[in-house]
Amino acid sequence: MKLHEYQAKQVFADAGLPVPDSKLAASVDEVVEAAENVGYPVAIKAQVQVGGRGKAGGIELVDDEEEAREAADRILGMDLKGLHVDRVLVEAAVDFVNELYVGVTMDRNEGKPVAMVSTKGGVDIESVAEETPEAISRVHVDPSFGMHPFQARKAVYDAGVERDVAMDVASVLTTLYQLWDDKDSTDIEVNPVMITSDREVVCADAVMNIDDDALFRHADLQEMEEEGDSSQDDLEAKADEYGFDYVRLSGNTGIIGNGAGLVMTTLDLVDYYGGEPANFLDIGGGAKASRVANALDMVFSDENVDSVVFNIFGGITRGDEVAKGINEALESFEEIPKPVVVRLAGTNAEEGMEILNTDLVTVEKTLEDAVQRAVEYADTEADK
Amino acid sequence: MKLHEYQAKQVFADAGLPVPDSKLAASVDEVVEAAENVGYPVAIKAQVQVGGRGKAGGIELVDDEEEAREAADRILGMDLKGLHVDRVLVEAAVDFVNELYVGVTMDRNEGKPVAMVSTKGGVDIESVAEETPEAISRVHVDPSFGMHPFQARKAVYDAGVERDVAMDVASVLTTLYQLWDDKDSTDIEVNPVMITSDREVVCADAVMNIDDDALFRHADLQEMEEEGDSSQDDLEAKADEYGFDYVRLSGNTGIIGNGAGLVMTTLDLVDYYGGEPANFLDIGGGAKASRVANALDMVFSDENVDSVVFNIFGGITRGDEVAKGINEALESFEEIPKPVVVRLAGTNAEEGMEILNTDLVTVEKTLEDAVQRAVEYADTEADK
Amino acid sequence: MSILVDDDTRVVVQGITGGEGKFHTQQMVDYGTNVVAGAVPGKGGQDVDGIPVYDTVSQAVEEEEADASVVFVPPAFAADAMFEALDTDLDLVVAITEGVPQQDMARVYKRLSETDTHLVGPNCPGLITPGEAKLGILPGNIFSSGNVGLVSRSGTLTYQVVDSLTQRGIGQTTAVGIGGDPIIGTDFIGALDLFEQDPDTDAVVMCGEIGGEDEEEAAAFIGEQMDTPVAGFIAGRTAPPGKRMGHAGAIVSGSGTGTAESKISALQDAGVPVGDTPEEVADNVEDLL
Amino acid sequence: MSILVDDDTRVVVQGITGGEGKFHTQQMVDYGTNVVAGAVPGKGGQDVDGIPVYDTVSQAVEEEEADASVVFVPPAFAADAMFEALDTDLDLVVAITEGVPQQDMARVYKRLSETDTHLVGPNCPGLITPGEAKLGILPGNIFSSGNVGLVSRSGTLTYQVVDSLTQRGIGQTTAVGIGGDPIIGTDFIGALDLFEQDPDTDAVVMCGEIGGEDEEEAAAFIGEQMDTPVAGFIAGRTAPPGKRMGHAGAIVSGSGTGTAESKISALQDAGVPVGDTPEEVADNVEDLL
Repeated sequence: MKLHEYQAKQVFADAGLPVPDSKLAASVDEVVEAAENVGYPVAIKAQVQVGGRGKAGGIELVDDEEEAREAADRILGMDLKGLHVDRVLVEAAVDFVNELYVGVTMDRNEGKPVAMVSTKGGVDIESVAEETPEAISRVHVDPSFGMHPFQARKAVYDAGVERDVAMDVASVLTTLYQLWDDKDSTDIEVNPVMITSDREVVCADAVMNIDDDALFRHADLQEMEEEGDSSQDDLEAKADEYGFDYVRLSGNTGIIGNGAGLVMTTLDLVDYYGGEPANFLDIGGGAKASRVANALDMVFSDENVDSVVFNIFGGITRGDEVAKGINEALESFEEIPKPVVVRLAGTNAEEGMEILNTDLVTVEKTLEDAVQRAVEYADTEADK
Repeated sequence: MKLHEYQAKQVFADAGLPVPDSKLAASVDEVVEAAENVGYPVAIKAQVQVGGRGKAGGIELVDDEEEAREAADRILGMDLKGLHVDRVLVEAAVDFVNELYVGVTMDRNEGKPVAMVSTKGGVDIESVAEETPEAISRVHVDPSFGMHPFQARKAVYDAGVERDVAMDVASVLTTLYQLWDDKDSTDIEVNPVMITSDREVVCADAVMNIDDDALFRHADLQEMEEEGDSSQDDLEAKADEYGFDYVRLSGNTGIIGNGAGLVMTTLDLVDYYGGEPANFLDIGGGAKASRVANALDMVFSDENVDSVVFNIFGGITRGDEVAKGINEALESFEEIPKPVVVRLAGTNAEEGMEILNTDLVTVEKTLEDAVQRAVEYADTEADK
Repeated sequence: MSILVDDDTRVVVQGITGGEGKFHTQQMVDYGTNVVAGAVPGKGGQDVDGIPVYDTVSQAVEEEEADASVVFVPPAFAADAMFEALDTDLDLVVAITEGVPQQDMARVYKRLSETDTHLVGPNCPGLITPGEAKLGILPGNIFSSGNVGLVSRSGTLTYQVVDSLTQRGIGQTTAVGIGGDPIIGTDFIGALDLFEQDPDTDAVVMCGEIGGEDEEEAAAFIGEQMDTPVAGFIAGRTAPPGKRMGHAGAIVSGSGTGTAESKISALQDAGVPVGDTPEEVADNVEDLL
Repeated sequence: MSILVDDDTRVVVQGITGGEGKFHTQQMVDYGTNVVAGAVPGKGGQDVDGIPVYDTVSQAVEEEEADASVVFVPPAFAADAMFEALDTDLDLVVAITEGVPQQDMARVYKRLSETDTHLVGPNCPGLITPGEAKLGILPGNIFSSGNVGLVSRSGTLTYQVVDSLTQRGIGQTTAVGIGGDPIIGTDFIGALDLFEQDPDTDAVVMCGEIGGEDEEEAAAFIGEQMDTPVAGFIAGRTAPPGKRMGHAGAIVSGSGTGTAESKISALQDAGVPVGDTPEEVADNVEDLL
């Protein structure tokens, strides 16, 4: 789960981090009211979850009401990298002389959180990491101890943060680590942390991702998730509702399978045999008939899809349940929307084959054959 | 710092531990009022910090007002192992069928906290530890991780706590550990944890000691310390005020020195040469003249003292400061109350010797001589 | 021979009284696994199909001399179950549970480094030594005893590859599903090292996927320290950068490492043939033997 | 020869700009100790009497190749300072600070077990190799170079015993004040082991006190693993049970161990003569040499 900037800022403010005054607004009038409350100049920032909002025109700095109206009118309702902007954050502009990067993430190779500080803030940190890795100081934290105060200082001093603000930046990092830890965050970062001309330290942006597997212990964040979902794509919203791991892609061969590795392999084979995957959809382990039916419903909802390959290797997932689900879903149609190729193997695959209504689907015995057949169908359908 | 029972019970209640209803009372009328509030039967418990209050008559169970008045009248104002009882806790009596022991302390040999549970609660746990050590289950906790839930369960199941109350007892232990950790406790224990006939778990007693070195980060506990000091002995109160490590003993040779090991050695030598130490008083490292004067004042305040040996080996403590302090203290008397023997060595000992007013004290060059002389003086004085 | 588990392995099942725990215990027993105890707080003294249940893992270990555990405990309690297992002197802990919070696992991982125990998982199908024992949820019937070791980050992909092997008459010493989570116990190198030391393993199949740098590190290990030949497979060649696909691990960061290309070329540089399809992997194994 | 410190030891002082830190740094330098750096957050770039100050210990270690640190940091920050020191690859950390909270030390102690660093203290006078270097607050002038090692839980008691030795012309290889707190780094056994390995130490004086079981354990170590003779002293024979005397350590629990009797008889059983007075200890050392 990725928090919106306005949500993350709220979490930050509650933790005592220095964030600029701000207000959420959903209309031009609300923007003007918020701007007056906060005090000009303000930044008007589109609340959609994509990187590079600024470059894409989703952030504007305005000095007065006229400019605010103009900017609000332009940003509200705009399409930002495929997402609809329906809310903006109106935030007091910060008069800064310096921009830093401060963040905490999980280093999966070390199995430990890592805190990072760089004086090259305000720009894409991935580019900094690639071009001048030495410009980012990194401190690994032992999760059994948590971050020691000296580690925050070390990260800050090693990054070369100026001494007069170093302890304040270390304090921001300490709090960020605490939030990362308390909120089961996977990544938390502020880019930029601004140093003002008065040598104040301000968190001007706020990125906070939460471990979905840990959401069960954070009622407050669950609420935020529900409230923040407005700008999600329809199919993704549906996948969330059904509880699928789903990614929409640009091709026309729909793919359903069990287990991330096997589904990815199916995608790879579609590509290998000259097709183009329309999606990644993992129904997970031990799926019952209804879940299988939901998966078919999802894939058929994608208008790009010209054929579907259903690849199940049963472990805890049982072939008979899968077959039942396929029958259920397809029998509800007067006409099958798109051709479906099924390959069942593993637990209860034979039982599944006996149940499966082979009038409605094409059955293949091997994964390779099933994928080739689906690609073939997709080509034929696309030519129609 | 040792919390009074009523203070520890408050801390427990705030942490959500199950404690009986109770009220503090300082007069017979208050006891009766409290008992009515809490509901009979109640236990009336003297709030003094000694072990074995019950056996010494400091706890009484009463069923009605008449009994309550009688008990309150007897207990309030009584002398309990040398301490004056001026407050009692009036607490709802618990109808129990079983008594357990649950505690957390620091195992200094392991450098780790250890949680302990025993089904032999309600009696002196030290005796249990000596006679049937297997009746106490012990689980060491890694302080970097804190106590894992499984460790609380393990301690409880290994102790043989009945299964129907085991998880509740484990939960008490988990909370006790959390308090131990949060409050910088050195020892926390409940003896007994009572199991009622309804299979409820109740913390019937509460012992909680706090690390004096960590009090600086616990404003709430500092307040309790000030409020709870009423039943302290006069000399100990004075020592607290001066910030000395002081223990009053039963002999007549007063002892002042710097450093616990050296002071203990001085005590041992007094004993070795046939005398009896009147006290342990460590002025600590780097003491200034005024602190030295205070130490002399303390020892003279003890009417058992017949002579004083002042033994300083200077490291950070400077002999000249010590000499100044001794002069200051003794010059304020018209007549020196008791003979004082001084031995100065180490840093600035020679300078000290030059300053020291040898009309007022006896100087010895070695520790052994100084102690022997002080014992001799004490004997002479005692014979007077 | 085999790695990690065999006929003699004495298994305690943590969470044996739960739905999954009960079902898969039965499956494991049916396969021939020596399940000697269960451990569920508060359920001590009961039994599940004749298997005695204890309140704590340490009691189960003491009373039944268990040397391995399988964890079927809900995600919220899985880390505690792993800590409990690691607190005894078990040789092996297999955590099946999916959805263990990442920070819980980071703490478990630290604890693991203080012990000599092998942890497999979490979020893994477990491991199997065909004909001897399986610890986990793998479908036993597709495996056959033989001389090829298998290590994989993905469950069902493992089955796919094993199926291809078995159908060609190539059996397995041991197959280990190490799990696809960002933080796991035994990783590729850990499993490869064990296979290298196993005299009966003549070749190893390693199934990786995009995300992280484990496959790259494993490639270096294979190149420098293994004599046993390895055949590779990498899932996720077509995954677009920045998209998360199922496994928390299966995310491509967009930088140099972690991509399928990076992993495949690292393996190829280490002399590992990487198949384009599961069938091609089986072909490569045939060639290596 | 000596243990832990000598002429080559390169010292960083944590808290060098504080009152105590500054004063004792001067004393250490005057004694001939090679103090190469100070470390104080926010004071990097300054110097104290020509000694360069860094913001972090790691910078001091990198820039000045320090291999030991002395901690003069107030109690509230002392544990963090120790963690910082333990995070570099120093050979030795000496924590002088008195009054470090017990729970802080328990955490430091855990961290210490993960490193190869020797920690001496906290709440200790430090250590000295006469004529070469002193790290801490011991009065240098009472020590003299020689062939007797000394380890003690108490500061001033150490001085007392050393004074007796020096006045008889018995010099010291190294004297270590390990501190009297309940949880300390190097304990008696740690120091005794180092003395046993030091070819120039011909005898060792061990000054213990009541409380804990360190002396009993040390006695067992001496009996089983030491060839170098040891002379002992135990303070607190007359301490009444249950009373706390100064050091957090100096408390007698009343049970079997921890009492002066228990410690003295354990040492005597290991062949260690235990003196009744400091002078008798010096007599015993003379006999042992």
